[in-house]
Amino acid sequence: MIGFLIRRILAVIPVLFVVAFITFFLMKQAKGGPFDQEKEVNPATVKTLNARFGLDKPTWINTTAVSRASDQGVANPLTLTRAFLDSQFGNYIINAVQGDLGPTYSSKGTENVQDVIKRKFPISLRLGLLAAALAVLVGLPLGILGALKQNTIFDYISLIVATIGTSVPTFVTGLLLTLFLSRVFGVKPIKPIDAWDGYSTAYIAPACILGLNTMAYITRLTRSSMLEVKRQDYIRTARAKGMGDRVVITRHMLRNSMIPVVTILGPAVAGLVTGSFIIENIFRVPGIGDEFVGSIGSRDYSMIMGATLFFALLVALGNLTVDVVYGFLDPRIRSKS
Amino acid sequence: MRKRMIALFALLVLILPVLAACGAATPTTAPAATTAPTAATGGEATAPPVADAPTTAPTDVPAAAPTDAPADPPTAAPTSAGNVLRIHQVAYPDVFDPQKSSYSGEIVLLSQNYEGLTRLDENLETVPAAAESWEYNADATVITFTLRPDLKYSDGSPLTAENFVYAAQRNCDSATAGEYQSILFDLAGCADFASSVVTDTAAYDAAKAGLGVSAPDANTVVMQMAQPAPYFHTVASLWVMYPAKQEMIEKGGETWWQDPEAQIGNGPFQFSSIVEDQQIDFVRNDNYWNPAKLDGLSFIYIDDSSVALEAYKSGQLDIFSPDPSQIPAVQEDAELASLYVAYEGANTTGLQFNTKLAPFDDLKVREAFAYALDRETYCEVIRNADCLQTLTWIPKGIPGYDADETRFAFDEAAAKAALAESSYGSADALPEITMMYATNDPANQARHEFVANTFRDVLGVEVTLQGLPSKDVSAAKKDNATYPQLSLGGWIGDYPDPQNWVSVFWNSNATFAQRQGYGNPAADELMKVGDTSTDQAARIAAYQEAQKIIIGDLPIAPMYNRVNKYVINPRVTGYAMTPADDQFPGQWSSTSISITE
Amino acid sequence: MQAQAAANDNLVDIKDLKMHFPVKSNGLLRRTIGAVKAVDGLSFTVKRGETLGLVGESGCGKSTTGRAILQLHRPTSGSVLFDGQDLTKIKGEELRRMRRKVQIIFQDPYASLNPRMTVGDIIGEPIRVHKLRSGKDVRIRVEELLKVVGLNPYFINRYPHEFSGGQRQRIGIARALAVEPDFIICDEPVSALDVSIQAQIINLLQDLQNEFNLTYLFIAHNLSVVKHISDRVAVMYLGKMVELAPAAQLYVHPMHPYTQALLSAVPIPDPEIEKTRQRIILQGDVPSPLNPPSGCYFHTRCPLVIDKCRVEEPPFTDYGHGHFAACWRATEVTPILSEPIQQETAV
Amino acid sequence: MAKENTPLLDVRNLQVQFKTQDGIINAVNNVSFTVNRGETLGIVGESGSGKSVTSLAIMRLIPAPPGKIAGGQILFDGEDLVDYSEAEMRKIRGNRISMIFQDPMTSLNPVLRIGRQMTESLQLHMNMNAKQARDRAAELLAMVGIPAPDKRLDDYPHQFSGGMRQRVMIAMGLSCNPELLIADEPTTALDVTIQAQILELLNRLKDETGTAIIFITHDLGVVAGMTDRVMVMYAGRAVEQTSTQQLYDNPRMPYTMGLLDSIPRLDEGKGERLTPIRGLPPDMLEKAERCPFAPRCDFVQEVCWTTIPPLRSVEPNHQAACLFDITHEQRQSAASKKAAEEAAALESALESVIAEEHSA
Amino acid sequence: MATTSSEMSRPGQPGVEEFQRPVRSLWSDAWGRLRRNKLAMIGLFYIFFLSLVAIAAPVLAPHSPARPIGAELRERGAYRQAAWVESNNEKKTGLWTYPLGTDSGGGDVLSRLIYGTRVSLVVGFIPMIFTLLIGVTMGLVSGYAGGALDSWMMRFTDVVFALPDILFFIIVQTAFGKTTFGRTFNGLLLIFVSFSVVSWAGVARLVRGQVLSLKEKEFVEAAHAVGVKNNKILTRHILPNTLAPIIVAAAFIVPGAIVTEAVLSFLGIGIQPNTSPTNPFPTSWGQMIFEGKSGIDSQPWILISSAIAIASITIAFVALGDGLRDALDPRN
Repeated sequence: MIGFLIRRILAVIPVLFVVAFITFFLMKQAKGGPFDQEKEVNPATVKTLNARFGLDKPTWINTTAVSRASDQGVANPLTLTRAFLDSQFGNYIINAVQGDLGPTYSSKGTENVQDVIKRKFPISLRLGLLAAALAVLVGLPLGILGALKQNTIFDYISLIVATIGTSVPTFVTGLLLTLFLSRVFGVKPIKPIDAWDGYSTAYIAPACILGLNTMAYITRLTRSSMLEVKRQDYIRTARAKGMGDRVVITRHMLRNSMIPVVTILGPAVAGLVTGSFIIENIFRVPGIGDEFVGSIGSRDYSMIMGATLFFALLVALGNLTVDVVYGFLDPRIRSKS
Repeated sequence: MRKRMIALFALLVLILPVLAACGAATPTTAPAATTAPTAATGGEATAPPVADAPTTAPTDVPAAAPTDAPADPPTAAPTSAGNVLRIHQVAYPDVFDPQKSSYSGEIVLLSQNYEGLTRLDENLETVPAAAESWEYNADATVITFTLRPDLKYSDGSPLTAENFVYAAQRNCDSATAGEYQSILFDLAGCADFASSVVTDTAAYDAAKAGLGVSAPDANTVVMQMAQPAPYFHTVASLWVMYPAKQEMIEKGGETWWQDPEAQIGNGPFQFSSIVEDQQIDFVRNDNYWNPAKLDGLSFIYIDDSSVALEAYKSGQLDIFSPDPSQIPAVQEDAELASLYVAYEGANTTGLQFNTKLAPFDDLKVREAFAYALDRETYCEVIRNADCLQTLTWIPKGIPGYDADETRFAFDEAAAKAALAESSYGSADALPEITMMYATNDPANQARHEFVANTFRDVLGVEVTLQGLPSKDVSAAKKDNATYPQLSLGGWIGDYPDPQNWVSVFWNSNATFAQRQGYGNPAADELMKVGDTSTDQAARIAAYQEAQKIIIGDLPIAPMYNRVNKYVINPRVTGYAMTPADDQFPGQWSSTSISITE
Repeated sequence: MQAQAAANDNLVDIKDLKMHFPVKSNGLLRRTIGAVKAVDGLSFTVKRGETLGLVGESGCGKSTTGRAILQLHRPTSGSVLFDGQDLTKIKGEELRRMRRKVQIIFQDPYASLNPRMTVGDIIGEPIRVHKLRSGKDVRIRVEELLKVVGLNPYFINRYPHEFSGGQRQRIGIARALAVEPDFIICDEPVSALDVSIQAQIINLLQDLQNEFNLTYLFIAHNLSVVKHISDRVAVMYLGKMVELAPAAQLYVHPMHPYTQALLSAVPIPDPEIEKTRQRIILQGDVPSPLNPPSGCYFHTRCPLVIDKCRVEEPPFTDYGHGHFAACWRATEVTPILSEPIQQETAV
Repeated sequence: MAKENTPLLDVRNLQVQFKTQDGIINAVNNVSFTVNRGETLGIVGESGSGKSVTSLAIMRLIPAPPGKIAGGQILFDGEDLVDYSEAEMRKIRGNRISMIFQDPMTSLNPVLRIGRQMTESLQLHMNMNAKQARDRAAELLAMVGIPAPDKRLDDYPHQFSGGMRQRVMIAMGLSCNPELLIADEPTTALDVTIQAQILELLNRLKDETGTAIIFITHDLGVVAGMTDRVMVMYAGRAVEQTSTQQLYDNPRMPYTMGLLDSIPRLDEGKGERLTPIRGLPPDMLEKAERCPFAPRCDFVQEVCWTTIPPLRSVEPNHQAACLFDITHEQRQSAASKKAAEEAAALESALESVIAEEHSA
Repeated sequence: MATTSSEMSRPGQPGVEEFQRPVRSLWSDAWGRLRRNKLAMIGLFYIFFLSLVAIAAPVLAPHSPARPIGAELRERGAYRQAAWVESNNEKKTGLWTYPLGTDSGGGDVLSRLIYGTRVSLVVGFIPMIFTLLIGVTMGLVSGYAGGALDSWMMRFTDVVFALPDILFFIIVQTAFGKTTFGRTFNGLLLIFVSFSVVSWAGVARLVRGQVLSLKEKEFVEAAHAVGVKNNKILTRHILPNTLAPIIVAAAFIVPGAIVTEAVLSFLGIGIQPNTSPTNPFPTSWGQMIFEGKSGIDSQPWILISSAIAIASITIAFVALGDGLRDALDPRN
């Protein structure tokens, strides 16, 4: 298990590296730097700013630094490598490994990306976890009910909720909900400043909408997984032993049918805590997603890179957690790894 | 066995400590259970947010107490919302550091906290501020400011000429690299200092020493110009000259400005609380020489205008800036309509031609397009009257405004005639024309479609629209090679002097004019008179004359002035509206605003 | 094996065939920590026109042997001489050409037919691949083959799922016959079929063998079926061959205790015999092929085990009349079964 | 409770139907049989003959929908289980009637420890506490020959081999001392040496406990050694029922004869040609009023195509569902005729092939 | 051997009946099952209906999707309410000539909605085809080749999976939005490509899994055994058997792509407008949501109608996808 875990964790590193590379490459394709303003900025000023943020360095590799160093008689391969990597990308990666994601440009370098993440992510995290909790606490029972009362009104309700929930995009439901609330009840959720500290009612509406897709997905998956398990021989065995419905469901069916549900839960939760740009935008949640969308508009390279890497890492961690929980639920997996 | 059964739920429970850790970073309530978001902090929307905001310390750890302990700690906040003006703002500012800020949303904050040597009054005239008087030498190359006696910062510490020298130095310093460095380039040595290399210590120090600003005594600031600059007293009112305290900046590092206690100012108000993305509060600075009537100001950031409208309706805002799309809704509501004010702003937008590229290298083609612009319908219907049509460059309310300009008004026949007279002769002969615009505002598309449709219907010209993110548009417009054939663009004044409108933009050595391929020696001559003469009347006349030439040459077909538009709670009084009020009405004379119950 | 008849009598000659599947660790480096020795050093021959039965319990490597002979799995080592040519040494086009001569019939009549192809395409494919017929003749040939395996030629446009298990198995046989092979490996061809259908297929296979002069390697776990159809029977245990003998001989006089136990475990559909039969019930399960016991692999379950068995692997010895066994106490194994009812047909 | 003179189980005219897309399938059609105390009844039939459905019907475990018991009675110890409520049935299941299934790999819950799966019925039916149940479970495991039973109670099913799992299933089945054990193809998924172990175990336990057993299988060899009486099923119907010895010695239903003739026997020599039953297993959807075996029968006559033969007594304690009394001679001649027919058919099929090969 | 002849000679034999039955491939069976699924058929019918609407948009739309100018614009007014809504401003009161009101440029909302159908369908189907092409090829090659090639390809799909997709779309739009490539077909091409680049990985994994299991199937071994070449095995034996899950996946890719376009347009970086009245793709529902959101106070019907349009088309596709899964996988 330990070896397996370490291997999985190590596998994340090259993935993150390539993600960083791709993002960096794409951002370099975009015209317009972080210091392009509508009004003229003095070229000297831009130059200074570029130098401060290391944007005067070559993008990928710094061959001039290497040749300069070797001209100066530097032979230490480590130094030469460092000079070779004294590029925008190289420096970024080297700093990122040390946990420094660089200064954000939009703050004129006054704040580091990791600080922004530290400041804003808890809000997104709370929103995402609430949404996930909602998705699980509603989706599971709904799916179980649907499967147990197959072809009854419960089943149809659970199916309809699941189909609509999975198909209608959250931003549509979100927008329609805000529209509905404001038209019918005249409610426009403007939140007091501290509404987003800790948990508060402010999170209810966005979390409901955000969790809707996942909830529906869990409902569907739970339902089909329960139906699948219901057909299994060991359920027949349990019934043949005279076990009552409650025992059969709770002891024999639930855990088995949870296995596929857990598989999607990791990525889903990771997606919920990271993928809430649209919801954050609609409900004015001051989270990391909203920050990210803004940073793309302002060409804040380091913020974009940092957020992308951070999100990719979260997704990877989500999957890793699934692997662990998986083993917890299924003894066959546990003993294999 | 049962323990394992609930493994999943256990996992959820395990996540809670993580939440707790996150929650702990904020000083408010401990996190509630995941299922109980109702166990929340104070009820929403009941108390105005301003009431508890200043006492709720922001997440920033305050810097160590300043050595000269402030006499009036910023925690002494207004106790009731009653006398605090709550202003709706759309976008939270990136940075509000006097020598680094560049957006009006940033500047409006600084202008409440600080004051320059001079300031603009309600008529946008430059009047004494920290300096009680100033004097040019004969050729307007040296300007001497005399400060008011006994000026104090809000913490009671003295404000002297050195503080202004520091502001100028810091702005021109290449290490600062503020985006508005160049606005002080009339100051001798500023351009050199801004391009010096910090690591080259000797040259850097020399450049610093060469900066033409000095304080012969505590009450006098002398500025040496690189060339005549008879408008420089107006420049001295700008935010780049705001005297932020050197020790605070040096102590606080790059982020010093995020700490309200470091932003010790000399303006009518004083930062008291900064909550990022949410709200920024000010309290009255009682050390200001002209104390304000309000107890404080609250800038409340809501970028969803729809939400802001509801906030206004529920009494959480005193001043609301509607989005153009909301104007119909505001006008449909009898009460809101009566409180809605709209007045022209200090900005001009026109149809910008790239005169280096065919077909707009042909004046007749430009004329045809200028005549074809149905400015009135555009402003009235497409923009919901959030703009007023104009045919001239300098907007109303700014010295140099030319009310008599009537050339190129909407005239379909004239448009067709001009096109027929052009070297192309007909629409079919024209090369492909692309019009570029920024997509960030959803309404922009409809607006540009209207313009393009107009050209098609009036002139028979097919204009291709190219919508890009605003960053790409500004990047394209910055490069002579990629400057678009056709686009809507213009100028928002930095300071109310025609020099800022005419010379800065249209002089043949100005980058803006060069990008469009414009330059007219006759106009340049007139601008030179305006830029150097110390006779204000003569200056303005010269600029107006230059403006007539420029409009005739049509590098731009002026189209409209966007209005400043607000819904203002009737309890707010005493604000003087100026064209430069792009953040709230009366922003340049906030001391006179008061709130009546 | 040298004692066997002249070389050209042997259609297939397998020497020291090994098929090992590596097992990776779950540790950090994923080292190969061992190998499942599915087939571990088999040597035997199949004579022209005969049926060699191959029995053993699940996991003993009998199916892997069949696939290794066909080169569907490339053997780890050893040689497979077919008609004098070593199949393990050839590849590509040459191997494809050899495939005409060796065919296989699979166990699962549901998995062995492509559900998206019609019967005509399934049987016609090998004909087209080897260009045995062309154009319209392919269809004619397929219809003939359908008739040969006892299916109506009208079925040519049908899909496999429209058929019952027995019919599908006939389609599989027709496909194997399409290339006119010399040698067919029958991999448990009847074990998935209903009892009443099994006999139909067994008879069909026998008839086809007679008509087309086919040679079979008949792999099955059902001893009665193997014995019924085979001339000689080989018994495998944990990847190794433990006994090989003419069918009747093996039954009358098994020389390996495993064979003996196997024989005694097969139920006989006669209540009287069942009542009186003496049984050797083996204890425990088959050990893991990843970690086989030392010495003789069977020693953990053998009723005749002696100390020597635990340390030394018994050689596969010829005890005369083509009867081979790998047991230290082969000669001490005494028959516990009654004589077969009919013996005269035994080789 | 026990009524000495009634059979333990008396199934009368049982009918089970399944609804499918293509129509209603009569999976069990008018089947009657009895099981006496301590007796072993074999039910033999091919896949789809209704033998497993019959056993599930007794346990009232037919998945509904799509299936349902459409008629008949299941008298267990004189009480009709068809009328029982679900709660009453639960007191019977695993307690007085228990069941073991074909595939020990899938019949045990993969995520629960063996101990938990064994103790739950002990706690439910025998009112044991956890400790008692665990001790009893260990005893039971020892009884079915699982070494170190105490330790193995904490193992998961995947840690057991197939044979061991079936032992666990048997131990579970016997844990509450049932009066009737239904064994549904308990050895089909096992290797022959393991099958021998399991059969021996069942025989031993039957003697020790005196439990009546319904032994369901398709293997005529297994039936021969395990049962007292046999019922043969075909197409959802019981087609022959008699003592085991009688069935093998003197089958009276052509289907039974065909089955016995078509299986190769270990104790016969090579070369003897098998006599298969021709044709295909029946289409259960078919509704025709005829003998279901008629299309495959060697002795079919016109009347067979219009009449469903009832299960009639042909001898004392011997019922068969055939309209005729087939004699031994008829059977012999039919077999030889069939062999000839078969050979001729192949010959004709081959002629064209060989002819073409020659011309090619 | 006697079996066949005797089978044929007797009445009531299944063999005889089978000759009369039509040939039933797995596809025709699946279609039969799908036809019985009401929800899926409603979805299919709705999609068919929308396709007709898309094709016949110029005939159906009461007005031009392009915005008017001059007098016409003054008459229509911007942000005119939906027909049944009264307003104290005569210029805003709804008219039945503009059933769903007008947008910020005075354009008729209903006509735009009708034309928007085109983009949604095109944006749903074309990336689906791209995605399948890349994903199926990668999955087939990777699964069939195995070994080092397989593990490199799978590492690559790991990377694609790790890319946060919406972020990726945004970044790509920002990077290439202004180039010629980014502007082709009003920017639709870029949406197609970026969507396919991210979503192929799921298909590839699905196909690879299928191939891995099919590779072990006996009919593939049989094909090897009769000497069928590898490429033929892939195309004739493996590919047709992966089609069922691929079709199901395709049915779920389409709504995903539609939503992606809508989200991008909602963020203001989706398709680009083209005012020419002859342009086939003048507008999209996502763009209408984008505009509608800012006009929510003045003309809520822009938002409501386009949101409902998006919701209904995605529901239709998901219902169809569910139906296809049930139909193609009879186990469920």
